[in-house]
Amino acid sequence: MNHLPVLVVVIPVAGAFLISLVDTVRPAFKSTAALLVATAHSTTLVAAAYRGMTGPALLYSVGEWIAPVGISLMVDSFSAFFLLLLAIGHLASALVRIESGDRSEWARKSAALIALFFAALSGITVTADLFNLFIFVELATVCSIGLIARKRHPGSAVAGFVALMAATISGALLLFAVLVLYVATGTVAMPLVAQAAPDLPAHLHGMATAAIIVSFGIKIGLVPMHFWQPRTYHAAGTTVAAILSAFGLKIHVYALLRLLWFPLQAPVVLPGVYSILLVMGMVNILTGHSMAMIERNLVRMLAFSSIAHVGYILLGVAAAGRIGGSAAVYAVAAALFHTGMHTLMKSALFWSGHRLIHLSRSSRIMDLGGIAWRAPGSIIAFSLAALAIIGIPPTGGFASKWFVAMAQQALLPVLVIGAGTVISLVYYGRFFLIATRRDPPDSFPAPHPLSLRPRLQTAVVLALAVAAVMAGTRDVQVRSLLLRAAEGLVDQADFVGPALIGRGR
Amino acid sequence: MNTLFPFALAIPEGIYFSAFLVFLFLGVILFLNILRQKEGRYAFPAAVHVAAGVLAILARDIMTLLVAWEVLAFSAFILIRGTGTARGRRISLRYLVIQVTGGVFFFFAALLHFGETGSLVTGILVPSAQPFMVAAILIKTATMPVHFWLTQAYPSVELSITPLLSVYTTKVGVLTAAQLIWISPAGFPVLAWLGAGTAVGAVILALLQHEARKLLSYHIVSQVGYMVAGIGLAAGFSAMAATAGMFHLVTHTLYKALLLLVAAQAVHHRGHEDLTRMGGLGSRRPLLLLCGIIGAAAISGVPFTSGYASKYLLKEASQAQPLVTYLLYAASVGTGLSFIKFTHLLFFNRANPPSSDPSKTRAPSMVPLVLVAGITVLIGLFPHAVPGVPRRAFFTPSSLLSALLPLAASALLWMVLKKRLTRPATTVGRAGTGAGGVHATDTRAKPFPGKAHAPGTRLRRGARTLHNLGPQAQVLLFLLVLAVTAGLLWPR
Amino acid sequence: MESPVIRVFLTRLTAGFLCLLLSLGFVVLLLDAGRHRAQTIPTQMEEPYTARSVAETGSINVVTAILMDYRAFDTLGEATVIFASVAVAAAILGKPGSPSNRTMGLLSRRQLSALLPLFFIFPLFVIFHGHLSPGGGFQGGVSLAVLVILIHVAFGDRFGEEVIPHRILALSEYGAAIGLVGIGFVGIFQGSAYLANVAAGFPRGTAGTLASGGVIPLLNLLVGMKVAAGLSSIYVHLAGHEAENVPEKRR
Amino acid sequence: MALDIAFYLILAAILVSAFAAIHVRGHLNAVIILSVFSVLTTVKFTFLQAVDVAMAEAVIGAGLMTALFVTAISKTRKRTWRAR
Repeated sequence: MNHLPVLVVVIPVAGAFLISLVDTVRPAFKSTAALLVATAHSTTLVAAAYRGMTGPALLYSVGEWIAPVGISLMVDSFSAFFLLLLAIGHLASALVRIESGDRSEWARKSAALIALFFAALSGITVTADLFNLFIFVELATVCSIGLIARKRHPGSAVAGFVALMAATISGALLLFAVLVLYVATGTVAMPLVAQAAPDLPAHLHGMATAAIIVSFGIKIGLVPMHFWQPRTYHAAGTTVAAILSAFGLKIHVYALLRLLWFPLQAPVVLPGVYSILLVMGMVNILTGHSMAMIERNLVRMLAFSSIAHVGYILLGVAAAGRIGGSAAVYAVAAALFHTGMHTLMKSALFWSGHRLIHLSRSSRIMDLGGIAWRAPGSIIAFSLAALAIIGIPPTGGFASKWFVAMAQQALLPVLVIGAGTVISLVYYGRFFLIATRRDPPDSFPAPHPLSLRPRLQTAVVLALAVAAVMAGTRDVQVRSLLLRAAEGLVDQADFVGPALIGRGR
Repeated sequence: MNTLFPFALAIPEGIYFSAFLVFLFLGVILFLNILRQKEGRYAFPAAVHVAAGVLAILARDIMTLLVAWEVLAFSAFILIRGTGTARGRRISLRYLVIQVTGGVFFFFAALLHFGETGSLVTGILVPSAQPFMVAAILIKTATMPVHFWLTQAYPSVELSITPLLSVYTTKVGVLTAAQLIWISPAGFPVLAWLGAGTAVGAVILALLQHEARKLLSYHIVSQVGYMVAGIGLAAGFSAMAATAGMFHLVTHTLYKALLLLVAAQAVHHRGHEDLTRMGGLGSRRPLLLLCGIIGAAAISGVPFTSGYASKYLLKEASQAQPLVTYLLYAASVGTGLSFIKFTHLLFFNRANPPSSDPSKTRAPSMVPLVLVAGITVLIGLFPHAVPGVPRRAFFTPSSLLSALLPLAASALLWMVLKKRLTRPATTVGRAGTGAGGVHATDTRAKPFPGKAHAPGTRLRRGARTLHNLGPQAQVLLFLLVLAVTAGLLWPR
Repeated sequence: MESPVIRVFLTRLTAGFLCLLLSLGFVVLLLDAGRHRAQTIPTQMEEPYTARSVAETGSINVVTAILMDYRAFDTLGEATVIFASVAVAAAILGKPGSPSNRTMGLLSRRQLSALLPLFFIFPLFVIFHGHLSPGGGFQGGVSLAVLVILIHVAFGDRFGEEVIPHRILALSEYGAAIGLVGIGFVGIFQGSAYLANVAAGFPRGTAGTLASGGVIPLLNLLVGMKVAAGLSSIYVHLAGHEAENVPEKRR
Repeated sequence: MALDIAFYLILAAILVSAFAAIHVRGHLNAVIILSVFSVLTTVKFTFLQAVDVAMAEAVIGAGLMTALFVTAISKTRKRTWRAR
């Protein structure tokens, strides 16, 4: 039996405990431990992703208990794609967050919390069990609240509380959906629920779907439910906001897609849900971009941009659901392309923004005038990532937008995509102009004494930004990967059927 | 599926080859000119700008062309924002936004074309993609309703940058139009009409200008109008028109760069741009005078200059649409008038002789001017030497006459309007920049009515306040969305 | 922050009404779902558990069998959630400092010091008999944590810190957690799956005796340790927290 | 029969205590009533023969949560005791 699916979760969990242990016994080695854990986890993730991409889907029964009684995990090509993103994320965030001597309790705990957060995200990605999914979603929530609520940061307690309220409602709704599905089908194993889903009464199916959409909609910031996000990211600070927005959010997108396609069988049973997602996607793009345009704070601006880019992903997803059949593979691949690109671009933006904010000790855009000349590496990475996220050819951001637009059946979403491009150009261009101002204020405040390693951080950020730019010119190679991943979601021949039930010990 | 970015490049043929040569030549010359000016920080964006311009003409697929468009826009953005003033930054951002809007239209067109044909090789676009492409072209070529980005940006940059900017952006738009567009809804040459209208309208506005580079910028708009008219006429009316438009691109790119270089020298000496407060340069700097006259003659279409040849071809091609021809004639009259004014004010006006002795200018600064002027003269004398120009008898009596008539009209008008046109700007006010500009009061003193009443402020504040919702209201919203979603998904 | 319009709707009445409506909707839907299952699936889902658990796991208590064997991965996740919330509490509240020395009255303290050893019997019983009688690691662990809190409240935080230092609490939590994760690997090394019990070669024992159920008692012990240590260190952080951020407002 | 009546009485008491916990003045009172709610729920679970859950509810709901809440409230320095 291949143990990769479970190792992907267990290694970072053990790692988080280990980091805490090291921190208690020998605090000096905490960063090393965190880096080691991240490396081990990323290696495992890459191995699992490789296995999931190349071979048939990998099934795992924890404790050798087969599906109805035990918990099953699975890695197929679809989850493999997200495992790849997580591999990038954990390693990069560990590298970026190597600190020098911050002894505050938050700084001490955050390393373990990040490892746990990535463990939870990996768990969400590999699990094939609804209740197990719920537990990992909750674990991710708790960790993110801890990362958000920094001590002694004005407003962070309130922001943490707001995020907690949102997460509570989200968790309750997810639990409710799982409960309805469990009571109606008698199982929480995704393949078995998927088998029973077409026979469910329409109203039960619809309510479970609605609860799941709202639950994950809160997490990923669908428009009327996005209010908590900018405030939260602002309070969380840039390094954490990058982790939340670039990686946490994407995994929740994964969970939404997986639930819709797999246990709920929505493309067959409830195609109407994709029209809702289409409208939500367009509203997200317009709201996110226009709010980012009038925003005066860099972090909040990036947060609103995240909200907008969830809209692009949703447009691809909605197109996939509305086409149905094998043509949906292309649309899902487009959505995945944008997901991956946004992960790279947004983490690069947040982390390079971190350096700028750190130097000027303020995240207000007006206070960042002329800061670029003090951190040229960061501003180069920021500009590259901004070019990609605006969608300037030949960057990866352009290619992904291109494919999302290609997947649309109507003209209106395409127009919305175009409008979004122009609006995002306005606010990124404005920030660039202010940051590269030739007449900087006489003296910047002295930077905060505690700093992350600037050179390492700049190198990581530059690598991410260059990857985001280069992905556009390598679209053939990227696309074969994406199509393989999309097939994993759309053709579930590996799972629907007696895959899990019939296998004896 | 094909690859999205094949990056197919090829050396073009025919008249496009001469355009390629001109792009290359002017790119090198003007880049060296910028380097010579010790504007080191412009070196990188200028090099990128030149490379993008050359890439645009080498591109054999739509995506590469779009890449060239965007790289041109962004490098020009960097060049424009280099002035560093608040106004410069505002203008540069406006420039970038309008350029990328054009790029987005291009994106739509490419998307539709790709969706129908599955190919991105350069060629006439599918009909559904054409309107978007036309919108993109109109923006890129600064055709009349959307010309403002050009006339705002070009005069406000450093003196050595303006010639470089004038070479590529609008010309690449014309190139793209020539390769991708073939539009004439119901037999009506939309682009030809828009181009000819722009040629006339921009000349009228140019006549009202008093700042050297602003005047020349309006002439760019006008001259690009000629080219757009030629491209528009190509659609089913005259196959030669596209070639004529491209030939005009070649000649115009050269003489406009020359004129801008001349203007840069003059402005550099006087330290300001106001033409009415210049003059007397002619006797002090004969070489500059010569270059200026060559440029002015070329743009006015004086026989045996390069502008004459290309305008002759254009008018020849527009025979099928006589009204377009008349509009182009009218524009010629205006152009001639405008450049009589330009030359007069710059070189011959005795009212304001230069205070310092300009003869001490170092010779190298004149090298690019002489080179470009020489080529302009050569093209004018031997138009057939240009690759891709069709075999025509350029210098028949009737064609010479048809070129001289508008010039005579210009000269006549100059006699009548001389006083009015050369009146110092201070008494005229900022006439000509827009409607109602005739008031003598300085309208720049208070450009905005004040921040509190700026439009949209209330909306912005409202939107910001909305995003500070407390947790309870948010929970209420979550439940509301749940109810709505559930209602939509409830089986009927 | 909120506009007055919203505030009007946020009265307690509306909130209560909404809650009532929501819970009614949930209940109705769940009942409906149950009815649907009763019609379509004749056999009960729980049957495999109730029929097989004793034979397969050696644990008399079916709930523990599910928690610690069939779905032990969930339990691992839950234990991790507790670990995460301890870390969050620590991150938000900061280092436990300046323990207060307020104690209960003398009489209470005397009584407690006599009774306290007896109090420990219950949680230990619950933990060790998790596979035989109701209860298990979670419940026993929480009871232990409550006892730690009782010591703190009754004898003062300083005494509590002396008896059970925070460092020891933290270390035992991490140790138990690492042990919990590590035991899972036994299954992998034995050629079975992660967190496998009998399949990994743990002795099933005679059902009904203390030494039965394979690895279940061990898991119970570790979970109990971890939960107890985790929850009581949350209390220690909370009790030691100085409320410096609260603005003073006296009337 | 008597047991049934007792069961329904407990259910009613749970409802009453839940409402009381929301509407009572003062956080401390609310916390204490919440622990009463937990105890009643424990009894209910025992009636339903879910002893495991009952035990968990008793120690977590009535024991641990009350202790943590009271500690938290005592840390807020009397500010919110009589507000509302």
